[in-house]
Amino acid sequence: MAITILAPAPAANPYPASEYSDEDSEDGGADLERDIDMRPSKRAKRSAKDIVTPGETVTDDPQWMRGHGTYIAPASTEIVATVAGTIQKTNKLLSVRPLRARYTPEIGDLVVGRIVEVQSKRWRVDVGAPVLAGLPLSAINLPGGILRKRTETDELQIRTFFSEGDLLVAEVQSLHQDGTAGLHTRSLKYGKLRNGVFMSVTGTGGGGGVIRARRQVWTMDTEHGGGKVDVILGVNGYIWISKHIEVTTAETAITRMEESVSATVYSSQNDEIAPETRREISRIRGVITLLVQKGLRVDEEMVMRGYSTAIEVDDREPGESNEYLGGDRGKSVLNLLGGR
Amino acid sequence: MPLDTSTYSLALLRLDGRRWNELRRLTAQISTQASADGSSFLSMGNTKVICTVTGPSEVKAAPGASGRGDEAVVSVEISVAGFSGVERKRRGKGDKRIYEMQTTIATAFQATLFTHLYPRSTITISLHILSLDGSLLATCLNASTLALIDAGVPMRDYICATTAGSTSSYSSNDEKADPLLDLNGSEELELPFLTVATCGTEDEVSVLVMETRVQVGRLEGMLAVGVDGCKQVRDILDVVVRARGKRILEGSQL
Amino acid sequence: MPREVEPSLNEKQFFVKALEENLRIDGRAFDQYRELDLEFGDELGVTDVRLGKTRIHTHITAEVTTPFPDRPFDGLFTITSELSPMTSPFFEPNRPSTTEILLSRLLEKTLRRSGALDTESLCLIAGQKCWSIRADVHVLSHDGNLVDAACIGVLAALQHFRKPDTSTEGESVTVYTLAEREPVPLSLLHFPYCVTFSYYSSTVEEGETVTLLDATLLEEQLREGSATIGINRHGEVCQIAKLGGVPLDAVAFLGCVQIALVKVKEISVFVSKRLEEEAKKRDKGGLMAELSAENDRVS
Amino acid sequence: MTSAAPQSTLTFPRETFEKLSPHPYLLAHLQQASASSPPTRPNGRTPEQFRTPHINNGSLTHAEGSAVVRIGDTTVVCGIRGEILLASNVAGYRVDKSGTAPSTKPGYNEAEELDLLVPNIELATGCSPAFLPGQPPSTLVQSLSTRIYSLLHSSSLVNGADLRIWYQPPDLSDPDRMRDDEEEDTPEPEVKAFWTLYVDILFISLDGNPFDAAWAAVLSALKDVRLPKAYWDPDREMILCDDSVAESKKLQLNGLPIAVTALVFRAKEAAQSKDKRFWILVDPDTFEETLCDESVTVVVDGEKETKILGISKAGGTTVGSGQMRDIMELAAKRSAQLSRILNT
Amino acid sequence: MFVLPGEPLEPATLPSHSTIPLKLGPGLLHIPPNTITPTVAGLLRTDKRKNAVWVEFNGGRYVPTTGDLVIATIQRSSVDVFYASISDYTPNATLPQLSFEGATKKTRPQLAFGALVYSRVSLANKHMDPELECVSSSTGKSEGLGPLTGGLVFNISLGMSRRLMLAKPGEQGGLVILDELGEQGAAFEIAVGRNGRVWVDSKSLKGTLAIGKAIQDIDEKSLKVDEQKKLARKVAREI
Amino acid sequence: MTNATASSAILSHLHRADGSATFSQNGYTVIGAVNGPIEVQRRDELPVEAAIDVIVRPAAGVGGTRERHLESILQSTLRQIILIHNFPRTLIQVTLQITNTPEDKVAGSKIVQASSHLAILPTLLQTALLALLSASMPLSVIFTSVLIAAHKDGAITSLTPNPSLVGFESADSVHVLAFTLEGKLLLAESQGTFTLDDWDNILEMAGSVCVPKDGADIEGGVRIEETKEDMTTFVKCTLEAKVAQDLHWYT
Amino acid sequence: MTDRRRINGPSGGTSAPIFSKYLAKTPNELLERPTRSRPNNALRKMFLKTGVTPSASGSAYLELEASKNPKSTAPGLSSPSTSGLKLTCTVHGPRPLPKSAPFSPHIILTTHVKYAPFATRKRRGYLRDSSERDLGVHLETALRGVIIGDRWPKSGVEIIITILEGEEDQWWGDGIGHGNTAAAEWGMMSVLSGCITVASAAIADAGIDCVDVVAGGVAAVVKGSAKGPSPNLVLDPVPSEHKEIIAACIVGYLPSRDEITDLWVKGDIGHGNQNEDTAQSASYEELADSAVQAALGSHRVLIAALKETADVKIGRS
Repeated sequence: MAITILAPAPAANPYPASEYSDEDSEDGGADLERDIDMRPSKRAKRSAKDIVTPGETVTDDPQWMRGHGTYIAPASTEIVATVAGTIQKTNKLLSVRPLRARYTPEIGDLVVGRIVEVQSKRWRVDVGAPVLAGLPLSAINLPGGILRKRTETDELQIRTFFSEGDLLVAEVQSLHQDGTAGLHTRSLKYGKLRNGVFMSVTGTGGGGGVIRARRQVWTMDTEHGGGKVDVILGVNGYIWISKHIEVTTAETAITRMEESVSATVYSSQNDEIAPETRREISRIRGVITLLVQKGLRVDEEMVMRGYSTAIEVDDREPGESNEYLGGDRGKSVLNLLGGR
Repeated sequence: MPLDTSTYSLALLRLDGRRWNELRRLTAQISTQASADGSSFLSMGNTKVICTVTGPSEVKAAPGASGRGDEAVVSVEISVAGFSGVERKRRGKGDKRIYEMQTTIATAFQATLFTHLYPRSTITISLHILSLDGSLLATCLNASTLALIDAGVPMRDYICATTAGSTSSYSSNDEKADPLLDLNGSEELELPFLTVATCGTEDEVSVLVMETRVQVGRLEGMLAVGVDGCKQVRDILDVVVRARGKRILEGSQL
Repeated sequence: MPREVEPSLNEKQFFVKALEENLRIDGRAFDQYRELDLEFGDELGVTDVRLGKTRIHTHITAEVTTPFPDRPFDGLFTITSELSPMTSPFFEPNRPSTTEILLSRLLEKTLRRSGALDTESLCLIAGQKCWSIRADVHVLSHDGNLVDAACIGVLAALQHFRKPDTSTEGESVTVYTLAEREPVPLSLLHFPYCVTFSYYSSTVEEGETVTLLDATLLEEQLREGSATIGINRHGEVCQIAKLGGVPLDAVAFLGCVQIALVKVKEISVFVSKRLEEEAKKRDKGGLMAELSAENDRVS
Repeated sequence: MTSAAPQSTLTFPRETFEKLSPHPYLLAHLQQASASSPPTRPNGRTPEQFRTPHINNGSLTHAEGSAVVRIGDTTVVCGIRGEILLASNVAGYRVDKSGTAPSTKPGYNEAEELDLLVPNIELATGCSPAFLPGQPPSTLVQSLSTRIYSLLHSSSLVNGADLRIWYQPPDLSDPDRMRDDEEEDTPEPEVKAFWTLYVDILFISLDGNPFDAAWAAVLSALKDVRLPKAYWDPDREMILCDDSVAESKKLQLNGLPIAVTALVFRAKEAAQSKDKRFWILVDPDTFEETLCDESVTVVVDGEKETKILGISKAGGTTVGSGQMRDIMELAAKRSAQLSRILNT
Repeated sequence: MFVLPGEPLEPATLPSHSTIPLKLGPGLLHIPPNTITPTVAGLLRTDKRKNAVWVEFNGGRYVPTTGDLVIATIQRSSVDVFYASISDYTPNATLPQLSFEGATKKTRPQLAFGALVYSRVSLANKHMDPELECVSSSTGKSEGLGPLTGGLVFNISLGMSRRLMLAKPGEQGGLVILDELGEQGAAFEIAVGRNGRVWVDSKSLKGTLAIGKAIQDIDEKSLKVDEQKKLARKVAREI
Repeated sequence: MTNATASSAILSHLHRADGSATFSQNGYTVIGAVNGPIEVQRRDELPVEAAIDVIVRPAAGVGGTRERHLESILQSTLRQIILIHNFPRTLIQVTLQITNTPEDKVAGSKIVQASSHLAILPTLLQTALLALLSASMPLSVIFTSVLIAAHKDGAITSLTPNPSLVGFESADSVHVLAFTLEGKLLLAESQGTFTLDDWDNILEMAGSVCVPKDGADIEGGVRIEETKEDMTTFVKCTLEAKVAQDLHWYT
Repeated sequence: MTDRRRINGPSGGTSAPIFSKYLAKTPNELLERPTRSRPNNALRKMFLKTGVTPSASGSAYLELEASKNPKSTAPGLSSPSTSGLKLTCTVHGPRPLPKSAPFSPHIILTTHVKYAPFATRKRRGYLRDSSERDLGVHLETALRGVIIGDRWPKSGVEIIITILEGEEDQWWGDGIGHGNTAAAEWGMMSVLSGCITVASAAIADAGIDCVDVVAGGVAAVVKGSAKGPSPNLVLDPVPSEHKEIIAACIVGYLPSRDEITDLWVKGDIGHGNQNEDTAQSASYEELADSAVQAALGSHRVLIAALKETADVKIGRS
């Protein structure tokens, strides 16, 4: 479903800003010597521009239907927020989008996951959701073509495909009523992950972190002889950045491709990765870390912009290239980003 | 050491210079630990607590916990740092006081969180007590509320807690005993007090714990002050949450 | 450890409907206790409390030990309560369940922290020797409301108990056998009993809360909140424990405290009545013991 | 391995047979008794044949008494440490001699009342794959320790007097007061402290019959105990010891009780029917223990006509008066054999 | 005749039928070649015609037996079976989701945690967890089996269950309460499980409670017929 | 307190247990509960028979090694009479709570590690049996047990069944014996000093206390309890009463 | 605090006997104190025997003779005398891990070291204390690399060492009166080295494939005695023989591959410390090297012992 982020407006603030935006309360600390009698007036009906917090009445107008992040107080028509976040109105549906929350799977999501348990006919995968996702043996490409029927032997050697700790990229195929997601990797885009680094930016929200975008996966050319690098932004906030491996150009004939699914697809062996590539990979990782720290959106555009800025900053400095993006370098990168 | 309450009756000021209905300095931060789903650092006076929330996520439920799994189970772990008190002492896992606090916090939130949205999962609240100076349970409850909001777990309303005491010990039956708000460590040692937590702005009492003897007549006053204190706490926490939200919204736009 | 049995759907639904019709499954009024019965064992300091089908056996014992270094003038008073598989296979020895821990905590707070037993009177030689009074609470049958029942059991047992007489000269303490000297009662400062309230809200529509006293096991399994109030008949509240659960209006809660006071007065009367009866029964034995003690002294 | 496995019944090697169906395996061995050859157990012994014991004393430096006992593949080390318990630290300790004092009641056992003997068995030493470290003491261990504990006391093997540490206060009453004092009273000697013996029994290797081995080790270690002379130093107000061997003394043990354990092995079908086919196997090994329910342990003291110091039989109904007599005879033999070794 | 476990039974006490082999009922153990001893304390009963002998006793824990009707509680459900508890702290019995009247792959009953089902034990042996069915394998009809909605379950002794399920409780079991209630015109539904559970439903909660309690009282206080009648009248009046 | 040696028993009085019994004798009172066959934990599951779990809980203080020892004695005894092969992979749980011990007129004796475990053993055994019968647990046979104290007086050894506490503590040797219904010796625990001949006498006396002289008058449950009554008859009467109560309706 | 699973001593608490003689401020050392009679580079006599526990898959027993003072009139009493080192080790496995355990591609090695209550002058408790756990960890690191783990997936092996008699940390006469009761745990070094050697033997006895036979060795720098005042380097030090130990080093060593699996140095040599004899004070390298020398020494004994048992086995079959 389409998500429209409303333009921000300063939250109504009962106290002088100076009191909580001073040094010793960097990220959102409040620090108050307050006169006891001073009371915030009970907030009246709020405009959608503001942040609502749990227990706060969003509206008592019966025309609205309650959506996520709200509930209707007993014996009333009041719709009350259950999370801290921004109000969101789609038609007559009124919901509150949390500032920050765990990933909730939706069908079609591209996710990066980690195998945590191997069962006889399926794997259980951590995708950062409230419950583990399931990947049935029947939902993966078996060596020797998809059309092949899965056999007892496959079940016996299930660990040869995925075993504990393996990382994979997959798509959410189904959702059970209890919230369990069913995954599949029946496409060349999906499968086991090698040749790269994993990072998790889960729990970010309110527009920050990974968001459902046009493209979650792309290949980028890197500077300093890094060569091509693949970036996979799992909708669930798990991210995989890896050296790009040339496959005979895709799209041409998927079917033939998939027949030629070989055991190598399930190999856990890394290929040779040049130091340059490694450096650029970690530079991209650094960029994303920066974005997340600042609560920024993480999508293709931001990453690319961030990366080029990082390169800029790096080139400005004399001497051997350095992918480290902490401290001042980080700041300057962000400034440049903000400058645009 | 007997606490000299005589000075109070004169100046109507407590040892730490507060008036009867004053909270101690309450400071709080959210999202202090990036790795956790939700986290907070909260201090009421010199009682300081770090809270991190993990989940809702699928983990092995503790034995005995009703494993029916049609709703999320709230589990709480409290660890008291050896250096938190005046003299260093280790609190083992077996400490029943701690266990009681854990159950209290767990059941309090079990009742106010929308746990039925997360079947078969567990919400783990871990509290690390860095410094101890009274109102421990209250501080833990407040910290948990913030961390849970930070984790985006739906709840009916804030659970806010504070302590309330009475200036005269149970033995002396004088009528002009005043209630006190938010006791510090030394006051807790001397005076009868209770810990009260309310859910929301109405006087809905979610937690009420008292471990000292007090005349039944004095209870009402203490409770009233406590409940009022919870309201004050709620306003402060609310500001913290909004401030955080504002920052995030600003941040995500470029 | 097998999982504890949970009430069936039908029981839940029926129970809720019943509440709406002001009905309890066992037909009691909401604020009515089950039949309370208190018996004493052959030994001193042994009580057997029956509250409906809940049955608790309490056993007091005394031993001479060394006091804690940080409290040299106080004797020791410990209450242990362990639920055995006798009550339900769900309870395993040496693996305390939540029920158990909360039970012992509540007893601890109501009886020990509130100073019901005068521990200073247990001191024999400061910092060296003192009495250690120990109350073992055995739950024989668990049909709800263990706390209230256990509290009655322990308090009654403490009043029933007699500890051996002692004499101290200098550093040496002499503990006299029951034959030598008539044992002496413990000194109790006040008698706090517990009253436990169970709350049900979401079951009843429109949020108002139903309050039950002396809940059975089934009612406990279905409740959404509870509060235990420890209070003595002089209206001194010794302990309140509303450990989470459904929120409850503050004023309504104060109401509960008043009810508790009434109930506790009833309980106190009952217990002292039974103690008197018991005392009469024992009187003969007591006399004889005294006589024999006399003889010992002359001889 | 003297007896050949009955080829008739089994077509696969004896080891496999043993693993697959242990009960018939043992049965097969015992059944092939003939006039010429008595029945033999898989371990090559006859049912009433014991394993030869080896005992070695005083090998441990830090123990007042110690012994290593090896019976077949069961090896036990027992170390006894003496520590001092001050009378003032005994909570309920009573000095008065009045006729009603607890100490005067019949059957009063000071060592027992004051816990002066503290035996503990440790099996979690890797002595057998069944007991690995890390877990709390198993029920078996606790049960064994208790049996040792109660046997130590019920046999009153250790003389309580040996454990007392006396102090004779100097006579301070000045001479001139003496004469108007009718009975001139030298102050009575008082007990200032007691020796407490920590008896720790470690199994190095376990192949059945732990109790007999453990008890033999305890006995042998007790015989080996040598306590230094201890006295009350009024100036320092503490108990001191003298390190001269001459001053030190050994314990006076009452008798030399020997524990003998036997198992009853019954033919399977006998379990159901009232069939009487059974064998009594003395000094069993682990393999046999897994196959027998009923066990009998007797403790006898062989000097002159054999005294019995304990019987414990449980787990079956086979052994009655008659069988008990047989076992007693065997026990008497064993006791003679062991005491010979112990006394050398 | 009263017997204790292990007591020898004189052959005289056993029925001796020329043709039919001797049938051993519950509470007896046959030790080859020809010893029969009781295994529980109870009354030794014989049936000359069927040449059967058994021990009549009450109490203890229900042990599933094929063909018994029981009231089970659904614990959880997997792909195609429910897991239901017949008695507390024992392994769950399996109840195929398709063994309900008219159940198909498409239309299978949805039973939540804690739902009650009136079912028949279709398989029981000491080496396997029991299996249940809510439909007659022969007729395919439910025959009164299936989910029990509303009402309330009451725990009673196994003996009481047996009495309630006798063909003619009146004569054989000295149990008249139900008939009496019927005569008094009390309308109610009742389902008796061999596993010591009885389910009662009636128009009013009060009624349900009253009837359930009545049955429990008769069991616990072991009321005689006339007392039962009195009780029945009282209950009927309440309803 | 009055006539402490007389035995008394109550059956099936705990509502949640499958079977229960309270048994008093010699001033000892034990409450027993039986649950089973129930689900057993993986680690102590037995493939072809029921696991039997006996728990003994002292009246005062936490159980120690002594209780564990008592438990293992009871366990190995009950295994013999319960038809464990009828319930493979299950658990039969026997919990025994000691509620009363004879009043020790001599104070100051220890609570923990109280000396001999024998005094209480017969009461525990008997309670366990009654609880099992109350639970209608299938048994191959029943047993009865007795405590006997032997006092040596020169050449003569005097035997007292069910001695008082003083009698017990002053005895030269004490013996617990249990016999099956057929009079077979099921359990024997003896402490102290004695001879084989003593033991034979003890065996004989114990037999007479536990099992009626000749199996013939086993019907004799009807006659009301006298002091000279043997244990078997006691058990029989107790059970007969219960069964009559349970099956009062039976025609 | 009573342990309900064991038989407990008097609740009043007991204390180890104190010997009047040694309360005197200057203990008569010349008579009592054991002295090192061996040359610095000589090891104590080591007795090593495998197969002491038939019920285990592998086992071994190791003993180092106690050092007596030649002049001392051997005090027959236990308490005032110094002990040697007595260790037993059993190996159980490799055997399948319990069902509950998570999947493991290689063998899981667990080590467990425990002092017997009577193993040291101060009576030991029944629960493992920190030093015992330390020993366990060190032993584990010393052995992990030696066993070829991936031959046994999903299986585990337990190595259990019981210390019947432990090395002393100092001459006990020094302990009393002089107040310096808290001497560094020098004894632990020899104990650990012993553990490694005996475990190695037991593993070999169990027939578990290893890359090489690991052996333990200790060396120490000790304060100069009456004769040579300079601190000198000794192999296989016996703490009670030296008034002061400056530093000690223990290694687990694989001779055939010249690799060290575990290295642990205690104490401070301090380069250029204020001692009159900076020149001679050994360097850490030297210390480690001599520890390796010691290891080589015990390796020889180890091999000999294994050969012996091997021959016996062959002889049997």
